[in-house]
Amino acid sequence: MAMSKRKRAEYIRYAQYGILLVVVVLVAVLADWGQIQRAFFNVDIAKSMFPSVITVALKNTIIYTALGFGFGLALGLVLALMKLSSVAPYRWIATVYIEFFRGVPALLVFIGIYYGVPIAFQMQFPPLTTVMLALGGVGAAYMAETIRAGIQAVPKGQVEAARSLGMSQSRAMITIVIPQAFRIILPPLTNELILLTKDSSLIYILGLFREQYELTKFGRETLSRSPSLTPILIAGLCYLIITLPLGYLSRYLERRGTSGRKKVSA
Amino acid sequence: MAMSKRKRAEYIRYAQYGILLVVVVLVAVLADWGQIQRAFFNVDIAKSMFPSVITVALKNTIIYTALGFGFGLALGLVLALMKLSSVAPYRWIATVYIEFFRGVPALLVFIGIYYGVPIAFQMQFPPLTTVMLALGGVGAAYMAETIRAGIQAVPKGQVEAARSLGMSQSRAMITIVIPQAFRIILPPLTNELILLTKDSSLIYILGLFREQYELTKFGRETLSRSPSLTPILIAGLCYLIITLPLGYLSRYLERRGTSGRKKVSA
Amino acid sequence: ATPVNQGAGDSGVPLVQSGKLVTCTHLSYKPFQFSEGDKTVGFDVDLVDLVAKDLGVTQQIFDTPFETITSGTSFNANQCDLAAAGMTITDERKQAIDFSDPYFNAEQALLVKKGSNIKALADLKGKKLGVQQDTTGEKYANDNAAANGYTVVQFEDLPLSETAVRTGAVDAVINDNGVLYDYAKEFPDTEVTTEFPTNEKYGIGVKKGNTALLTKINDVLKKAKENGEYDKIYEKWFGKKPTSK
Amino acid sequence: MSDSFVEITGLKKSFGPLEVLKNIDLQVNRGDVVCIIGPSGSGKSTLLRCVNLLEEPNDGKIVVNDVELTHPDVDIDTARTKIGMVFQSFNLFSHLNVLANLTVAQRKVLKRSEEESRRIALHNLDRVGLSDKVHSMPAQLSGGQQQRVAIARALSMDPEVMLFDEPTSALDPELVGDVLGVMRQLADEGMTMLVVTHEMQFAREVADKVIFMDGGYIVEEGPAADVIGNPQEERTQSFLARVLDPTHHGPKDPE
Amino acid sequence: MSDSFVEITGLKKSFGPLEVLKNIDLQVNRGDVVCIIGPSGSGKSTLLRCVNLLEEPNDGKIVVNDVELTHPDVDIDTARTKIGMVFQSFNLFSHLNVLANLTVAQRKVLKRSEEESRRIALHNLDRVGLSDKVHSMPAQLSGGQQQRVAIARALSMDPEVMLFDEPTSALDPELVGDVLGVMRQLADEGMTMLVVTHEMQFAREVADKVIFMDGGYIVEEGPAADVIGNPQEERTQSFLARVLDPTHHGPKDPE
Ligand SMILES: Nc1ncnc2c1ncn2[C@@H]1O[C@H](COP(=O)(O)OP(=O)(O)OP(=O)(O)O)[C@@H](O)[C@H]1O
Ligand SMILES: Nc1ncnc2c1ncn2[C@@H]1O[C@H](COP(=O)(O)OP(=O)(O)OP(=O)(O)O)[C@@H](O)[C@H]1O
Ligand SMILES: [Mg+2]
Ligand SMILES: [Mg+2]
Repeated sequence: MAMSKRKRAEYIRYAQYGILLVVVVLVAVLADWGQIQRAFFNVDIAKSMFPSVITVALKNTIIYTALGFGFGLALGLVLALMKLSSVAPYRWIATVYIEFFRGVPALLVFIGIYYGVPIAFQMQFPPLTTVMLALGGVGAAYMAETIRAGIQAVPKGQVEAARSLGMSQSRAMITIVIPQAFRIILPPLTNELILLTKDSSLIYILGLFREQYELTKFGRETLSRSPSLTPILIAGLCYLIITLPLGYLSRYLERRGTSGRKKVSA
Repeated sequence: MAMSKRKRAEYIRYAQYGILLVVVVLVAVLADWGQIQRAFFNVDIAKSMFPSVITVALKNTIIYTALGFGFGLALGLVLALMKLSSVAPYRWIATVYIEFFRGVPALLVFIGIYYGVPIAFQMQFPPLTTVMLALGGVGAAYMAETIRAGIQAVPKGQVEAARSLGMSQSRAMITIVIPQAFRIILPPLTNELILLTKDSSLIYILGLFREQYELTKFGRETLSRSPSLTPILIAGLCYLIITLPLGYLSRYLERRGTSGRKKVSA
Repeated sequence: ATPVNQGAGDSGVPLVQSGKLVTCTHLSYKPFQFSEGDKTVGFDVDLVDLVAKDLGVTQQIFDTPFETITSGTSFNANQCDLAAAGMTITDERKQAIDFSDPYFNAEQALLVKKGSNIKALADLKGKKLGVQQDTTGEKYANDNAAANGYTVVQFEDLPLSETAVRTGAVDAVINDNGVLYDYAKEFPDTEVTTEFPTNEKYGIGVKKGNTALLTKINDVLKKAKENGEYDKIYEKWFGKKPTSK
Repeated sequence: MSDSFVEITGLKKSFGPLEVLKNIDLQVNRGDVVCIIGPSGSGKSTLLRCVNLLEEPNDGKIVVNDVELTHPDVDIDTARTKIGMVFQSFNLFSHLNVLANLTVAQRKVLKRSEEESRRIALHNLDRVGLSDKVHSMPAQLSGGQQQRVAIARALSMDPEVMLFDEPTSALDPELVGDVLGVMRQLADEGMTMLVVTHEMQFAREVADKVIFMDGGYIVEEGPAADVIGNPQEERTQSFLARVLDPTHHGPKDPE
Repeated sequence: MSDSFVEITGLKKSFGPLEVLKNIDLQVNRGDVVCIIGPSGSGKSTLLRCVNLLEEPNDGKIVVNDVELTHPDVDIDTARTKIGMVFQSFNLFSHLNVLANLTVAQRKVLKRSEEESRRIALHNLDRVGLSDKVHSMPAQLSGGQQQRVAIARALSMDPEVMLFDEPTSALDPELVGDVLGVMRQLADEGMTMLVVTHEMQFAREVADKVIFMDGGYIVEEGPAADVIGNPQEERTQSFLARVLDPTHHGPKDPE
C-alpha cells in the first residue's frame, strides 16, 4: 500500500505487455519457420488453385448454402408455426423433428439421407435437390427454434394493443407480430446462415463430381495432390469471405435491434 | 360474418386436423414400408452393435467431448479476458483467433491440425492430445464469445455498487462479476457442449485406432458391412442420449436465470 | 547384440510405438481390410500379421483418410510404421513413400446394377461413374472421361461408392477388381460386367528412407510366397488359389 | 338500469387457483369518469382488461352500450373497436411510425380509406398536441409523447368508452402533466372513462366516481370527495395515508 | 471553508462532446441534508457520481472530510468506504443473500471478522426494519425492501456521508413511504446526506438546503422554503409547477 493505486495499475500494465513479449518470443523460437513457410504458404500451389477455387468451389459453396437456407427457412417457418399450434399432434411432430435434428451431427444426417431417402421413397433426387434437402433439413431445426422464439419475443402488449383496437388474432399476427418478429430474428438467422455455410463442408459425403466440388472438397482434393497446408488455408480464407461479413452483419443487426428496443422500454 | 367468431375458430380447428390426417395418409401410402423396415430397423445388425457401441463408441464420444470442452473452456476464458483486456495486442490476437475459428468449418480445422501441427512444431502429439487440441480449439472460439458476453451482461450497477463500497476493480470482478457471469453463461455453455459433442463426429479425419472409434465412425464402419440404415440410426440415438438431456438442462437453466433476473428488475 | 532403438522390437527395426507394428489403412476395403465384429480383418491384415510376427510384435490398425497415406502425411506425422491399404504402386506415389515388392495383382473393374446393360465405358455416355477418392480407379476414370462422355462422381470411401450404385445415385462404379467382385458376391442385385487391363500391383508402403523395415517386409513376403503361407491367406479371402504371384 | 352505459354484474376472474376478482358489480353512466384506486395486486388491471375481454371472465355479465360482451355469440372484435384502451406501457406498434400507428386499425378493421383514416389520425394527433410528430418512430418519442400517441390511436377508432390502466405511472414526473392534461380535456368533452390511477389529485378533480378495490372486491365507492377526502373503510384509510403522505411513516414491512 | 464537510469547487464533467456539468460549486456542512432537484438530464446523477468518483471529473476539486478525492495519489478505494451510495435501481448483489450483501464488503474491504461484520449487518438491518429478511435473496424482496437493504448495506461500512440517487423513483407509490421513513430517521440521527429526489414533500420537510439544477448548472439554492416554496428563477418556477401540479397543464411538448 506504499504506492498509490494509480502507480500499481501502471506496473500491472507493464507486466501484461511483458508476458505478451515472452510468449511471442517463445513461439517464434519453438516453431520451425522455414518449414512452416514451405508448408503453409506455397505460392505455386496457391496459384494453381485459382481461378477454380473461386469460380467453382466458392460459387458452389454459396449455391448449396443458399439452397439449403431457402428450403430450411420455409420448413423452419412451418415447424415454428406447428410448434405454436393449438393442435397437439402438430406440436409433437415439430418437437420430435427439431430435437432430433438439433441433437445429431450433420454428418450423420447426411449419411442417413444418402442411404435412407432413396431406399425409403424408391426415388433418386437430382444432386442439387439432395443437397438442398440435407442442408435445409438440418438448418430447418435451428431456424424453427429461432422463428418460434422470435414470435414469442414480441412483447405481449403489442398483441393486446392490436386486439384492443379490434384486430382478430390472425390479423394481429400478420400485421403486428410477424413484422416485429422478423426484426428480432434477423441476427440469429444470419448466424444460422453462417452455420449452414460451414455445414456445407460435409456434403462431400453425398458424392460430388468435379464441377460440384465445394470449398472443403476442393481443398482436400488439392491437398491430396500436394502435401502442403496451402490448399486448406486458401479454402479457409474463402470461407471467411462469406462468414466474416455475415458475422459483422449479424452483430450490427443485433446492436441496432437492442438499442431500438431499449429506447422503447425506457 | 354470418357465423360468430367462436364457430369460425372451431371450423379452423377441424380443418387443421384434416390437413394433418391427409398428410399422414399420403406419407403412409407413398413410402415403401416393407423396404423401410428392412432398411432402417434390422434387428440382427442392431444386436451386433452392442455392447461395443456403448462401451467403446459412446464412451469415446463422451471422452473426446469432455477433453475438448475442458481445454476449450480454459482457452476460451483466456481469450475472453484477452478480448476485454486494455492491452490492444491481446484484443487483436483474441479477435483474430475467434473470428477465424468461428468462420471456418470444423472439418477444415481438423484437417489443418492433422497436417499442420506436426509440420509446424516438428512434434507428434499423442492421439488424445490431438483430439483435445482440435475439438477444444474450435470450441474455445465459441466459448470465448460466450464468456465475454456473460461478463458484459452483468449489470453495470453491480460493479458500481461494489466499487462504491470500496472494492477495487479486480476485487469486484472476482467477488461480484464472475459469479454472476457464470450463472448467465451456463445455458449457452451447455449449448456449446452440445455443439462440441456433434463436432466430435468429425475427428475420424485425424485417423483413429479401432479402440478410438467414436459414434459416427463406428456407425459408418458397421454400415459399410451391411448397407442398412440401422447403424446410423443407432449412432444417432446414442448422440441423443447425450444431447437431449443437455438441451433440456440448458433450457431449464435459461428459464431459471431469466425468471430470477426478471424478479430483480421488477 | 543389435542396438536397442527407441521403440524397437527385438529385431532392430525402429517402430513408432514400442511393441506394436502400426498399420495405416483406409477402411473399408473389403476383402483387403474391413471390420468384422470388433476386429479389423482381411487379406492385407493377415499379410502384415506375418511381418508383425516376424518382428515379435502385434499389429495395430490405424484408420486414416486415404489421401493422407498416398501423400506420405501419415508417415511424416509418425502415425504408423507401414501402410497396407490395397494400394497400387504408382510413380506418383513413389515420390511420397517407398513401396515393398508387389504382393497382389489387380485390374480395374466396373460394378453396375444387374441388368443395366453397361458393359464398357462407352456405355456410360451421359451417365455418372462413381470413383473412390485418390485411387487408381479414379485416375483411370478421369483419363478416359473425355473419350467416353461420362461424369466422374467422387466418394470418400469404397462402401459409399458401392452403395451409390445400388441406390442409383451413380450408374456404375470403378475400382479394383478384388473388392468389386467381393461386393457383387454379397449383393446379387449388382454385378461386375467388365475389367480393364491396367496391370496394377499392390505394394506395402513405408516412410521414405525406412529401408530397415522395407527389407524386413520384402523378406517376409518372399518367405511367405515360398512356404505356401501366402497361398493359404489368398485362398482364405478370395476362395481360390492365386494364378500368379 | 338502462341508463348505465357500462354495466358489470357478478364478475369473477381467477388465474388458476388465484381468485383475482371475487364478485364485482359496477355501473358507469354515459359521460362519467370513474377512477379506480387500490393497492398493487388488488385486481384493478384485471377488472379493466375484463371490460374489453382481454381477459375472459370466469363468471358474470359485462354489458357495454347494450351489447352483452360476455354472450358467446357476440363478435368481440367488432365490439372492441368501440372500447378504447390505453396501457401503462403505451404499447405503440414499434415497427410503425406515429401516423401508421393511428391508421393501421382504422384501415384493416374499420375498412376506412387511406385518406379518411389519415384525416382522422391527424385530427386526433392535434387533439393530443403532437401534430409535429406524424412521421416519428415510437422509439424517438419521450414516454409522455408515446402515451399521448397511444391515446390518439385509441380515439381514432371513435370509441364510446375509454379504459386507462395507470397511463402515467411509467412516466417521468414532469411528463405526467401532459398526459393528465389530455385526459382531463377528454373528460371535459364528455367521454365515458374508466381510469386506474395513483394520481389522487386527478381523481379528486376529474372523477365523477372513485372506486377503491382491495383483494378482488370493491371496498368503497362514491364521489371523490367522499372516498378520497373522507374514507369510511379502514383499508381505504390506511391505503390513502400511505399514498398521500409517504414521509410520515417509519420503516414498516408492508407484508 | 473548513467547516464544510463536502466541498466541491469548479467541478466540470463532459461525456465526449456533451458537457453535463459546467461549473459546479457546492458546500455541505456536517450533518446537513441537501436535496438536489431538477429536470431529467440536468446532471443531478452525474454530480452525485462525481462525489465518490464513479465518474472521473474533467476539472475541479472535490474534498470530503478534508480528503481531496481528486488528488492523483489518493487511495480512492479507501476513500469510498467513507461515502455510502444508494442507487435508484438498488443494485443489491443478486447472487448473495441479504446478510452476505451486508457483510461482503465489510470483510473483503474493511477486513472485519466474520462475527463483527455479521453483528454490524444485523444492527443495520434492524435500523431499516428488515431483521426478518436476513436470509432472503434479493429477488425475493419487494422493491422497497431491496432499497432498504441497500441503505443498510451502505450504513454497514460506517460512512461519513450518504449519497442517494432518486432512491424511491423505481418503487410502487405505496412502498415509497418506507424508504423515505428510513431516510428521515437517518437525517434525524445527524447523517450528512446528499439526496437527488423528486419527492418535494420530503425535500420540504427534511432538507437543510435544496439545490435546483438545470443544464449542468446550479440555478438556485437555499432553504427548502425558499427554493420550493418561493422560487426566484423562472426555470425553477416552471419546473416546480409541472412537478407539483401536473393536472393543470394542457398538452404541451416538453422538448
Ligand atoms: N395473466 C395472469 N396470470 C396469473 N396471474 C395474474 C395474471 N394477471 C394478473 N395476475 C395476478 O392477479 C393479481 C391482480 O393483478 P392485477 O394486475 O389486476 O393487479 P393491479 O391491481 O392492477 O396491481 P398493480 O397496481 O400492480 O398494477 C396479481 O396477484 C397478479 O399477480
Ligand atoms: N456514461 C455516460 N455517457 C454518456 N452520456 C451520459 C452518461 N451518463 C450520463 N450521460 C448524459 O449526461 C446527461 C446528464 O445525465 P444525468 O444522469 O446526470 O441526469 P439526471 O439529472 O440525473 O437525469 P435523470 O433525472 O433522468 O436521472 C444526460 O444527457 C445523459 O444522457
Ligand atoms: Mg395493474
Ligand atoms: Mg439521474
